[in-house]
Amino acid sequence: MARVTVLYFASLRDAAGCDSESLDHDGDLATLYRILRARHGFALPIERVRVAMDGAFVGWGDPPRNGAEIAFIPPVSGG
Amino acid sequence: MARVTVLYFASLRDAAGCDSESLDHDGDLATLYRILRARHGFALPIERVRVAMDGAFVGWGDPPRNGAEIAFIPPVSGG
Amino acid sequence: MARFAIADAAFDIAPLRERLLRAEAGAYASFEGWVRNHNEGRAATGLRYEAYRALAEAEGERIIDEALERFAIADAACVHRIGELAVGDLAVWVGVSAGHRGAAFTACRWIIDEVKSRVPIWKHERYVEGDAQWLHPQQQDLQ
Amino acid sequence: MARFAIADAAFDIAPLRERLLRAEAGAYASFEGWVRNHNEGRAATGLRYEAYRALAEAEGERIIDEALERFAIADAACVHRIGELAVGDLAVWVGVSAGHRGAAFTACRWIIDEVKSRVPIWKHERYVEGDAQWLHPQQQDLQ
Repeated sequence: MARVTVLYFASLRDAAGCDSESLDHDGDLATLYRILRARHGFALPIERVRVAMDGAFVGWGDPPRNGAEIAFIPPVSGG
Repeated sequence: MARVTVLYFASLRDAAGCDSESLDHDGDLATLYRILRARHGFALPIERVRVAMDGAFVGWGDPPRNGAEIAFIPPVSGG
Repeated sequence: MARFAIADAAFDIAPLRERLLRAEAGAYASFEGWVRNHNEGRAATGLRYEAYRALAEAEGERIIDEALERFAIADAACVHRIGELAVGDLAVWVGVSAGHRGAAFTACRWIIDEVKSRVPIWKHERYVEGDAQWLHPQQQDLQ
Repeated sequence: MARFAIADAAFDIAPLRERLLRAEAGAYASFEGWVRNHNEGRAATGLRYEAYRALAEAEGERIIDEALERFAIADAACVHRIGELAVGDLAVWVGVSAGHRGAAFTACRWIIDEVKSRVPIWKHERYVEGDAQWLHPQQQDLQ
């Protein structure tokens, strides 16, 4: 069980209704996204989202570290 | 027989020792270049030079118009 | 000095370009992205860019480092705006200096392509009809 | 207003770039050629550019006109210096605005390539050893 802070951006933040939330999670990052997608009704399937932990991109199969800052990265549109 | 003014640029001007000269010429522009190349010792063979008449590129086979301004254009090196 | 930066207000290009000048560099290529009055057939009035700033800065810096390794260039830099932008505003700038123009052009194009596809920045576009949306393009829409 | 110009003194890029801005253009690519401190292995101290001005202006204008026909761009311009230049001085500038970046980059590269191969401008290069020469490159040296 890890205590994590999840950051939301762009359409994910609009759907979640908040910039970030803290929660306890047991499992990998893919499971975390699926749980939060169901809870907040995110339109984006996991295949279109990347995930970062503590400021660096990581794999969906990684488990979150305790105290980690997790960010779900929807498709980017800078430039 | 046409009276023409010939303009020299870059290494052609250095070789000719002047910016321009006026002369009478009977024949096409290729013949004119060959005569002036022999007279001034231009290093560049005609294959590496283009020719312009009155501000527009023309062919070597063209005859000069009377009163025309002829420019021999050595390989360019702008940019 | 960071070569990639996020700017939350309008910025001057001149001093950024100045830092790329080199006595041994004969070529400089730059790219600017400006806010257009339309996108994908809809008339737009402006937009807002949002970034995950820490990761955007780290990822942007990695892109410039990779460009310096991949291409025969002297230096490169990129600045991307966030916040509210109006039509005609400068959204992103890329500058590259190099010994020769081929590498300058290729690296400049590569950097803007990578920034658009990798850096966590999102565009929220407003339309003349009054609605707005976040753009989350498919990878193949990016070119 | 001419889109191609010969400048016999240093010129400002900012107002030239400004004229290319369009509400419908999201992309701007530019190129600058700077005087380097070396060329083909020799240390250079500076150079002089000379033009056949009337023909250079006409040929430069034709190049821009051709670019506007060939590529999906909004506008384009080019200015080339003549006279005495020192290392680091701006020798040539090209700017292109377009709806999308692909066309902006391609047209910008095409214009500078055409200018270098077609416009009657010649470079007289001075070297640290004190000698100088006119550059008359073979066509294949231009790339």
